[in-house]
Amino acid sequence: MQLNLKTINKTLIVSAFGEIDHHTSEEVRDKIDRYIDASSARNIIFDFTGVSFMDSAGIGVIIGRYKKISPLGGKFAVTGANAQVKRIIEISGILKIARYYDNVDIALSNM
Amino acid sequence: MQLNLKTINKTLIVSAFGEIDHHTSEEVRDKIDRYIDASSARNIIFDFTGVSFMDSAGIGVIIGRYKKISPLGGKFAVTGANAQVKRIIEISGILKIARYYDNVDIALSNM
Amino acid sequence: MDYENSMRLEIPSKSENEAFARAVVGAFASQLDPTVEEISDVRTAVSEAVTNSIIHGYENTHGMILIEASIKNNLLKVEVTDKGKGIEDITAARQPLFTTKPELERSGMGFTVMETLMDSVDVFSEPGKGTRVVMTKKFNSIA
Amino acid sequence: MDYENSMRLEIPSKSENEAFARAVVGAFASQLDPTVEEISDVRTAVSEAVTNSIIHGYENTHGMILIEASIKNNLLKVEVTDKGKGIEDITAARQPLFTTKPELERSGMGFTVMETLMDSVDVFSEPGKGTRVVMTKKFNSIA
Ligand SMILES: Nc1ncnc2c1ncn2[C@@H]1O[C@H](COP(=O)(O)OP(=O)(O)O)[C@@H](O)[C@H]1O
Ligand SMILES: Nc1ncnc2c1ncn2[C@@H]1O[C@H](COP(=O)(O)OP(=O)(O)O)[C@@H](O)[C@H]1O
Repeated sequence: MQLNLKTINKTLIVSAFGEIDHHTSEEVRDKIDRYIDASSARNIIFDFTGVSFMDSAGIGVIIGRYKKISPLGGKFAVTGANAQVKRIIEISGILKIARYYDNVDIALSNM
Repeated sequence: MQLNLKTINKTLIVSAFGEIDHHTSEEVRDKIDRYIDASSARNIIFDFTGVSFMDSAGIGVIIGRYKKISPLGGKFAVTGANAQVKRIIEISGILKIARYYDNVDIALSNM
Repeated sequence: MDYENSMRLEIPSKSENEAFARAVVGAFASQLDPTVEEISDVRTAVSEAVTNSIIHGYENTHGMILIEASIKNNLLKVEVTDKGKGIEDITAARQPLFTTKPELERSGMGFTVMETLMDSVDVFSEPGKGTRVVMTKKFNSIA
Repeated sequence: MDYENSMRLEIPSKSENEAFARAVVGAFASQLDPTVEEISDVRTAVSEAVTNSIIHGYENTHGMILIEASIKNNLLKVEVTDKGKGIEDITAARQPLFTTKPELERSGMGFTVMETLMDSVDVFSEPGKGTRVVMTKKFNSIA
């Protein structure tokens, strides 16, 4: 599971590559949490452009990070999901807590 | 199993697409034989550019067609094999009866 | 014309086999000449059921998972069976957001995902004995 | 660190399952972080063994084929078993160009292909009982 993490204007951009399931989610979670703890990021953008598959384990990761940053008033967005990932995002109801944008640039300008 | 068959200067060019195994080989064989019987082709070029996989069933098809045209003095060539197909061609000893060329144009100019 | 095929796969309950299991059932279902979406739906549902056997059924201990699939004309049936701890209250378990493993950040959406993506989902389970999830999906690509 | 995994697949002896069988073992072997060539070799060898069970073992009648694979560190073992007609003379059968089905345009190169692409090939067979082909291959991609 490859993960790119960077912060722009207090917004953490998480770009994942590959398949997110229970097996790979632990690593994703740990890497993001360590990065959040060490940085001054307030908002999170999950960029799924490089993700070919995600199941409900990915939902758990997203909700978990939401719970971590929302007490600090952070904003939350998801971007770049393919049809399969979008389906999971829709089913999960995550769009009640996060906005969906087509790409990171648009998401950033709405943070 | 998609198969394109055409004749140029009495040379039948067989271009196969997909995977050639026991399951698909029967169709390949039948289509080629019907074409040979109805045409004036003497030589055969097997073009594997579109073939992603072949096992020894494909060898059977090639040898069978060789037996069909060699009594009439026809020439025989194979072209465009990927690494996996080339391996099978080499193991089978088919290069004792057929020449290998990188592409159909070079093969045609040697017929 | 009637077309039938079947497969039966046994794998140990290792999390790296989640990807393998969905790849196998996806490859099996590809005989149905499916759309990309149909295959995605099946792969996702299988991933959920197999993951549940690993996390909830065997609670990350060692056990075997059986994945059976069969095709009859354009109907795919997939069964995922474990001999793990079983489910006390199946009706509660199937509720969206219900999870017994919040500490693992499970979202409780597994059954909901399966139900949304497949045409039918039946759950058979007995505490201490194990769980079987039977899912079907009709493929429209071939009539 | 010791790594182990295994799978056990049963499929009916239908020729359309040749492609499925090699896809499954290929997906299983992909855990070994293989090169394209290593995966091709395994897929091809599996295709040969499964095809033999279908054509020679069951002679195109209905039967079940068992495909077992296991990984131990960087060693892959694949076993293909049928309960078909069996082989009278295994040594003769393994000779290049030897085939009992020339009318089907079999080239007699199946075992030779398996032997060339895998590190070891063992054949166990009893006439009337069935055949088991056991193949191993060491993957170099992980040490
Ligand atoms: N194979 C299983 N064995 C035992 N319990 C299970 C199994 N599958 C599901 N469950 C139970 O049903 C609950 C809901 O499952 P699910 O909707 O997939 O959500 P999640 O996996 O996120 O908890 C699980 O938390 C668990 O208690
Ligand atoms: N599973 C099997 N059951 C019965 N006979 C087999 C089996 N596999 C191989 N054989 C015998 O061994 C011979 C050689 O096999 P092989 O080298 O694969 O060549 P081919 O399949 O082209 O005949 C076959 O022709 C057949 O007689």
